[in-house]
Amino acid sequence: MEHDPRRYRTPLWVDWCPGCGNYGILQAVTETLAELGLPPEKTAIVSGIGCSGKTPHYVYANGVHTLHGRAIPYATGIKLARPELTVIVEGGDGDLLGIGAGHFVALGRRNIDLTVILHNNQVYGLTKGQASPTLPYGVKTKSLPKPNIQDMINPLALAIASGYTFVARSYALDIKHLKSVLKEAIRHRGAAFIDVLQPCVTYNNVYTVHFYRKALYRIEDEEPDWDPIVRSPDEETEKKAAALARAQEWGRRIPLGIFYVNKTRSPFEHRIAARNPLYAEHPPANRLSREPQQQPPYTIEEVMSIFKDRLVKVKTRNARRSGIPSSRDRSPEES
Amino acid sequence: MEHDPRRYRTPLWVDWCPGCGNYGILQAVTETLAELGLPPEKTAIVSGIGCSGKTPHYVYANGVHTLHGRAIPYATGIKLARPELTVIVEGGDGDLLGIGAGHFVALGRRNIDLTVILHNNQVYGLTKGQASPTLPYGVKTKSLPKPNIQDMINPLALAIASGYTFVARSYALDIKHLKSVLKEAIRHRGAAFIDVLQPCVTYNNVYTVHFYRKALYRIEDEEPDWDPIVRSPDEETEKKAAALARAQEWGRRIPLGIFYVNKTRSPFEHRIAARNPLYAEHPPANRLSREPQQQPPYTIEEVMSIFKDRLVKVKTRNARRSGIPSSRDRSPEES
Amino acid sequence: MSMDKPPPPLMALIGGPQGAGLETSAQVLTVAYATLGYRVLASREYHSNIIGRHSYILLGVDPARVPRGHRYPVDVASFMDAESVFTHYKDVDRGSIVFYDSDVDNVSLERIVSMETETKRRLRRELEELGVEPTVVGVTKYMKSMGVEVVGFSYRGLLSSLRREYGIGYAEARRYISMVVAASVAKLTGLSLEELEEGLRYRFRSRPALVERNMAVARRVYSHLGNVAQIALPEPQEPPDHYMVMTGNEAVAIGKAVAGVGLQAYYPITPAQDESFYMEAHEDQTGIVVFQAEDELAAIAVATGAALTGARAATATSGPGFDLMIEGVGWACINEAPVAVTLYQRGGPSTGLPTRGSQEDLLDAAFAGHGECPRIVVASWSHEEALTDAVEAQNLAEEYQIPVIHLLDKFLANSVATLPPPMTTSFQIRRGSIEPRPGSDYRRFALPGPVSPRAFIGDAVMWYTGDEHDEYGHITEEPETRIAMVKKRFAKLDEAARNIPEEGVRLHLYPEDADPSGLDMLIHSWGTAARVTAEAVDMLRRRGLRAALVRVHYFSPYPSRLLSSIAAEAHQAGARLVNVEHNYTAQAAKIAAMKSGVVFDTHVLKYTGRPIYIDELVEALMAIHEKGLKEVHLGHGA
Amino acid sequence: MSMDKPPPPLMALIGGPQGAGLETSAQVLTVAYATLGYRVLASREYHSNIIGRHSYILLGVDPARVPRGHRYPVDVASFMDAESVFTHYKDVDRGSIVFYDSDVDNVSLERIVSMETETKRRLRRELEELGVEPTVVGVTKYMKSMGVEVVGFSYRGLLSSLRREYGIGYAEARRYISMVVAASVAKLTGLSLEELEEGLRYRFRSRPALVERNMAVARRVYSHLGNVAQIALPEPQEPPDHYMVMTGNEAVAIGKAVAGVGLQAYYPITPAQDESFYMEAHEDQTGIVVFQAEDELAAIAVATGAALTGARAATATSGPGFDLMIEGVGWACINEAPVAVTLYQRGGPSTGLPTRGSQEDLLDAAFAGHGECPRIVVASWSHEEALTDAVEAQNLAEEYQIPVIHLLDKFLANSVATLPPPMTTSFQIRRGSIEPRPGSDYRRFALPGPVSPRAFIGDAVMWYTGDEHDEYGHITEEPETRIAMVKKRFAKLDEAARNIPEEGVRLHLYPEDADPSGLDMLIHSWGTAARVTAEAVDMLRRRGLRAALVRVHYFSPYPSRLLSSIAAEAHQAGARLVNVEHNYTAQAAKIAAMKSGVVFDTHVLKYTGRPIYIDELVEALMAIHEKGLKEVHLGHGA
Ligand SMILES: Cc1ncc(C[n+]2csc(CCOP(=O)(O)OP(=O)(O)O)c2C)c(N)n1
Ligand SMILES: Cc1ncc(C[n+]2csc(CCOP(=O)(O)OP(=O)(O)O)c2C)c(N)n1
Ligand code: SF4
Ligand code: SF4
Ligand SMILES: [Mg+2]
Ligand SMILES: [Mg+2]
Repeated sequence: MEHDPRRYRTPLWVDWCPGCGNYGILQAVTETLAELGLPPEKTAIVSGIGCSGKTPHYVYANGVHTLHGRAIPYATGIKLARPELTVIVEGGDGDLLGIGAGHFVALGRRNIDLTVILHNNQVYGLTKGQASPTLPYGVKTKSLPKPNIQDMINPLALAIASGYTFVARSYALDIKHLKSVLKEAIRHRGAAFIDVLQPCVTYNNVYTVHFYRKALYRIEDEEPDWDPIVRSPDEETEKKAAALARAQEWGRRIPLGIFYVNKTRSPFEHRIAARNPLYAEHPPANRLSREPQQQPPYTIEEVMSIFKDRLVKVKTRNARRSGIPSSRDRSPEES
Repeated sequence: MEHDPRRYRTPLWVDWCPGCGNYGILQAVTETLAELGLPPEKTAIVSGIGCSGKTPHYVYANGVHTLHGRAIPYATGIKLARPELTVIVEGGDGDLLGIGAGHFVALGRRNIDLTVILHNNQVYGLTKGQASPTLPYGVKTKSLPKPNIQDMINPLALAIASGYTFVARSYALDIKHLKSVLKEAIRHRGAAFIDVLQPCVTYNNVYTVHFYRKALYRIEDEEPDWDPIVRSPDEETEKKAAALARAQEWGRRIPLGIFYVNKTRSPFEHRIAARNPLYAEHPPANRLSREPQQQPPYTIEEVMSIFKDRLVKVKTRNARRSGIPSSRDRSPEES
Repeated sequence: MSMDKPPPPLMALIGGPQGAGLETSAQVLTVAYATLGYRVLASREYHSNIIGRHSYILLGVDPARVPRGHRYPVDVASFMDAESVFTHYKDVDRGSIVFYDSDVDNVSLERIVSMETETKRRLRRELEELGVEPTVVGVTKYMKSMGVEVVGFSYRGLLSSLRREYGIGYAEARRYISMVVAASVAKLTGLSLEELEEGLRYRFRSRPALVERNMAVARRVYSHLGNVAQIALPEPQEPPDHYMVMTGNEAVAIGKAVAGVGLQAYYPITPAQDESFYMEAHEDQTGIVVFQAEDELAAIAVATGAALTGARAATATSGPGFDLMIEGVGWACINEAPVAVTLYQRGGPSTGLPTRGSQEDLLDAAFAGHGECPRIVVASWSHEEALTDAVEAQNLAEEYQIPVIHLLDKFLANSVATLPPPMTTSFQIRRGSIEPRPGSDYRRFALPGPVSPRAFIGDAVMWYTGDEHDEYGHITEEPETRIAMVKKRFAKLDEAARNIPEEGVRLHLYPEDADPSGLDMLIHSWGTAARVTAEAVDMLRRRGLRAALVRVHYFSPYPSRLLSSIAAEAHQAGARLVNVEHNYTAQAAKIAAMKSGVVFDTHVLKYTGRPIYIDELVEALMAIHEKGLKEVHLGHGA
Repeated sequence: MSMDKPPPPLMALIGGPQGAGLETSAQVLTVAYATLGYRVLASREYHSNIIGRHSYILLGVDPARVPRGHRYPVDVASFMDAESVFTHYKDVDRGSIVFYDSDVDNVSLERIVSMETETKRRLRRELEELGVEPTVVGVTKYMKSMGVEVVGFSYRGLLSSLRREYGIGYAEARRYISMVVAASVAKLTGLSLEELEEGLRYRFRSRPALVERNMAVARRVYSHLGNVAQIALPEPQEPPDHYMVMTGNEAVAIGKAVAGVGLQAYYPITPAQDESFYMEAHEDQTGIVVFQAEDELAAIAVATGAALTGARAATATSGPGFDLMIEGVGWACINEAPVAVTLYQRGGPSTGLPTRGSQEDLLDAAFAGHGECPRIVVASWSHEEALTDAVEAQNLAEEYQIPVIHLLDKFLANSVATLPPPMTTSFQIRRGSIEPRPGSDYRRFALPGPVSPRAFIGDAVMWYTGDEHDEYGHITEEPETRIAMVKKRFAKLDEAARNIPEEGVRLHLYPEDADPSGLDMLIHSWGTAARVTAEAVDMLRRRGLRAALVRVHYFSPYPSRLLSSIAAEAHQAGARLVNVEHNYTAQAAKIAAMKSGVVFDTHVLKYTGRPIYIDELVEALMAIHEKGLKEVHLGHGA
């Protein structure tokens, strides 16, 4: 494995608008993959639909550009079937928190080992700049005919309430910060979420580079002994509350950093393994071999044994009369 | 209008299991409608699919039994089209927080004046007792082959994070408490949410009447000066944090009561009215008359005026040459 | 029994309120018959609620083969409650035996609160027309007057002695009612107590104490029925050593295990859910990951994601869930992802009749989804085929890298049949073209296709997108590539059509050796309706009518050529072309017209959610033959 | 121009990168022509990205009627950049005039980064075969050699003088390129500066300062082109006083306003979204509530909920969104809720070609959804009809209490046409049966139907459920009621079929007075493909081929009777039956076979996402006529 970041870029022309914040996220992602030395074939970038949704095509790793809102379930299937993979979800704010909000919430509940990167530009970029669920009430971007009449979703609060065990915020143009958070997120075993503030130069003239330059600060700069990590279950309530309180801040000042990490909850893959003893060694992707033609995994006897709860031994009246041992002696449960 | 609670029950046989908590919720709802004197024809009960989904059929008021997970959007359409109505959503935990979680979150963002009652029995009742999103990790009800491997969603935290402006919890068998909370919720102008703990006698042998009898307490009993109401915007962060902290409690002790009320955010209907001057007087339901045959709402001149941004006055070369006044004198914007 | 009383030779009906143990009764009986070597088909009708509404099970018992359907009147009926008596009084006739609770004799129709208003209204009208008093005793009298043997038994008497004897409460005692019902049917069909006990020991294999108590109940029933004439069952023919007694849901679950499925993602919905529950219950032995998704949008996505890594992946649902999956089916289609959807049809539209059956989703399965999405559509007609098709669905999905819709219905899903254990040696796992060593220039969608060698995420690097794409999987809008990719995707169906024979695979003629040019009637059908039709064909033939069934098994790739040649031959010979389906719009006939130009313009249709019964079907077909009717709508079944 | 060079008499093409102002150019030109009284059809092709990929617009200008399609070669082409030159060099021919940026002369094909790899590969191959150097200058030389007049203009020169003059930056100066393009086409087609200015003043009516600056640019272009020969446009015929210059999206939006729609719920998706945006922009004047839902599952539910209160309610989407709506369509169906879905077809399957057009969603619109769900399906073929059908969709939805799917496509949605303002006096609002004074025993689903008098939530008490239900809307599973309700719902289509004439409404014959028994060729088509076909029919007739078009307007209720009688007559007279569609599987022909037994077995198909062009269609039809081809796939268009 070379650790050359260019190795993680495909030669495709990137068709985002010049100046788009997505370029920063793309750079941070490819450099992080390189620095972590993640083999491209063991890595999958899964996206929904939107400007952000095109990211996988620009990364030299497995790329799965799915349906609007459904990146998380596709990523779930990939990860559960082949738990050795590093799976990263990239989605827009409309994609993950609008049409995909149900899946976003469900992932929190499961704590699957995925890293979810929110390209948060407060608009539906690809469909020409409508308000997304993260645009605050009363804001009018240049793409809107009138000010937004919906309140904003706070992605961090929603992630914490949903059960994500790693919750952070970074900024598309602060590549160093984004990379460091991203590394932590990928290393974290469980559902990790990063809210990445991403300027959209074409439609969002409110949350601009200029705006963010003034508003952003790092939590640690304000609260030097900030420790978001839950190390034992009894710390959970308090740390969650602190994280939620900090997450409320949105306006003239916007905090960046890691808000909440819970290391006490087991990732879903472990939970499956605990109840499915074959999972660890034979995850779904490896249940069959790569041979084009093969035998079924079970013999007829194995089928009869596995599904013995449906097995009935026949003992006809003739047999009974002729004194052949009653099936009582070999009940299904014993066979 | 008679205020006789029986007036709000239909003569149908209720086909819930004997002992089901839903009977309590049904009683509380019908009595509340009676006590508030809400005219049945001006009231709509909207449900999803599940045992809980059958509620509308038992209430003598408009009943709309919709699709699994979609009660909130149907209720939204009804309310926006006819804002004078009182619209109540009843849904199961699978319905509202599983398949319908995206709509649940979206309603918070909009603060539409709906009252959402969660029939929280921690299982998918109608489909025979699978774990719902509110069943805690590790719990095994009698309907499950193995303990639950998903974490629970905290409905209160999710509602608060999503932006609901009235958030409470009550208990299906404490009809007095439920009625009092329900009245507040209906009176509240904005998105109101009540998590109603509802024993399912058939599938859930963990969260039983017996369990709840011991675990439930009222917030005010523990914290007599509990005041969940945000009366000015600057109280919001603090009250929200307090509500979220209290909402975390789930286990041997479970709080009931009103967790959070925000009176400073305007309901969606007002926001529409603010940008659509015809809304208050001519909401969608009243734009046409009840006449089977009628004229279109606009004359040709009105169409030309409303859509004048697409109007072009023809001025042929002949006309130009013959000196007829140039269309410059009557540009579309002036017409 | 009249000469042409159709097989199966024994038909029993047991009825009672939902949640009162009817399934236990049926299981005990089914296993008892199976242990003796009989083939059984047991089908359940139930309401979409949990407890209290009326429910009933029809059991067909046959010495030679699994019954292909049910018929009325039944030979034996055993009822738990008054509602059952009212509901089924017309399902018995001269020679039938009815067993019921004599304590409810005085219950009137009006007092049955759990009965639907509409049903009550219909029954009130019927009884009035017959001049029958609307009470249980009135109805039993009527039955007797029709030649039915009616036997009462005091359930209350039994219950109070059980409460005394075991020191148990009323609710617990009531659980033994299911045994009363089972024992009554067993006794009336000639099973010895010991033979009945086989069923009980299967049922309560983990709680042997219950066997004893239930046997005590059975003995009470047996002695009460000591003098009643029994219905004699012919000896079973060549029974196997073992049966597997399974529902259609379970047959599919076992098929998926045999096929090597690694992950099943689902969201619960009637009547699909039991398949996933059954898989989940065996997770620790099969290793299959059974994943309960948050909705069906997610279920298909999770399954498809898994498929991209090389897992065999599946999902199962019914109509409403399929609606939500269809965008995902389109994604799988353009991405040539092998994913199999098991679609159990129930009564629609919308929530419709959620616990009743239908064949209403065929056009949906074939054409839903925007854009043009080639897919394979296969419809099973029996439990055995449900299992083999579940295996084949996985094979076809991987061989052609295409979504496969496996159509079943509630009738199959929720009915229990006795099958020989699946001969796994006769199954093959065919994974299609796999790239053994994908290089760094691997092209997932290498042209011209139709099947590009597959590599898996985790073994190589590749791209997938719902957009039209180039060979690598990167988005393109170039017209030339677009044309090539559309053709590549549709060529899969052409190739499948070349490889999968029409005769005997995509299309079945029954009897197999029927000569289309010597027919009075060619009947077109599919799925469980076709299976009942096969039975009807036998009966019509016994009556001298030269009938044959043409059964469509694959709706895509469609057996156009063979169907049109058979139909043309039959038509030319003057045969009537008749279509039998469980829907209102004759969907399979529409596809026949569309895909092979064959017009079946005489229809037997049913859409009440209850199965098509052999007797009503035979009657309809005879009426068509004799009176030239063009359309008959069936309605039997409570 | 050759004798049979088809109308429209003027065809212009303008090309450049997305986001560079091409739509401004087109709007300025369209309004300028319209002001003079010409009819215009302007169609845009663009990629699914925001900025930078190649995009182009075809403008057809006609003195007598709105062009029914576009054709190649174009008469005038004006290009913003080098990519356009490469992309369109084959779209011009002898007699055409090309205007381009002479500063890009040395740009080579390889340097165009925004061009798709596949397209570049194709062009490289083409140029190599022609022996043309792959640079702009090489290509312009080639064009000249073919008899094209090629005029270069230094954009850089213009831009630097603008920057100097106005003290503006490079990016701002570049915005004036759109004016260069507009002015070049205007000048080459004989518009005076003053005439061009009409378009500019419309475009910048709220920013008059921009008009002046743009006119300065126009003057530079005009003077540069002083000597180039112009294409003369015939005088416009009987122009109206006003045109409304609108897209198909806007036509539907205006239609909905005229129909009295009260609420439109939508979720943004190409190419549907502009309809809702346009409605939203006029919300304060119409009072229509335009509601941006969180997804399409919600959009249809919100619209349906609104409909239950008596509002006229609508939604608009394209394929992927329709997939998500289909469960809601089923709910509306069983609840007899009037809801109209405007479905704009784009290239599929899945995300497919999201900004390109198709006719791929017909079978989906007709058959998607589980269970059996009667619906009305109507497909518009022109802007004018898009508007009237939008009104009619609302009327039919309420008259029959049924969901209506209004099918359009991206070609119609995103193209601009000049229409007379809609004569609202010719429209009628028909709300169907309304219960004036619903009592306390009101039955929303009173039998026998098919249309029960409607009351609204807020005026009375009623129940709705997705389950099968009784007359009150309460759940029932009683077979008799089930049968009555299924029949009630389907009787709506029978009634609609009785009331809506086949001739001239559900089906159109073109020319209207064509005699089916005197034809060489009967061509079956629908939607925008049919509109292009009408143009082709005129041309074929001019060439002496007796052709006629049969255009299906309503796919449900289907004009079975009339279609089969016309087809039979034509067939008998020896006419060839040909089908023209913008899809791969000939969907409308499949429906014709299914619903009227008519087999169109010769097909002209296109599925590249680009519109069917008049010239390629005429050529294909001639080839079919002359060589007896059975299937022609069209591929023209960059
Ligand atoms: C089912 C469905 N509905 C709608 C769309 C249209 N659509 C494409 S991208 C998009 C929104 C993109 O917004 P966001 O997720 O914020 O991504 P961004 O473009 O801002 O990165 C929408 C609505 C779609 N592709 N599929
Ligand atoms: C699209 C769809 N998927 C699945 C179902 C099946 N279904 C009906 S009710 C239900 C879950 C009910 O659980 P919950 O919402 O908690 O309600 P409860 O029965 O517990 O009141 C499900 C999965 C459905 N009706 N529609
Ligand atoms: S529209 Fe916005 S988000 Fe999309 S590519 Fe352009 S700048 Fe980026
Ligand atoms: S299954 Fe549970 S929730 Fe449903 S009716 Fe029975 S007790 Fe109530
Ligand atoms: Mg966005
Ligand atoms: Mg529940």
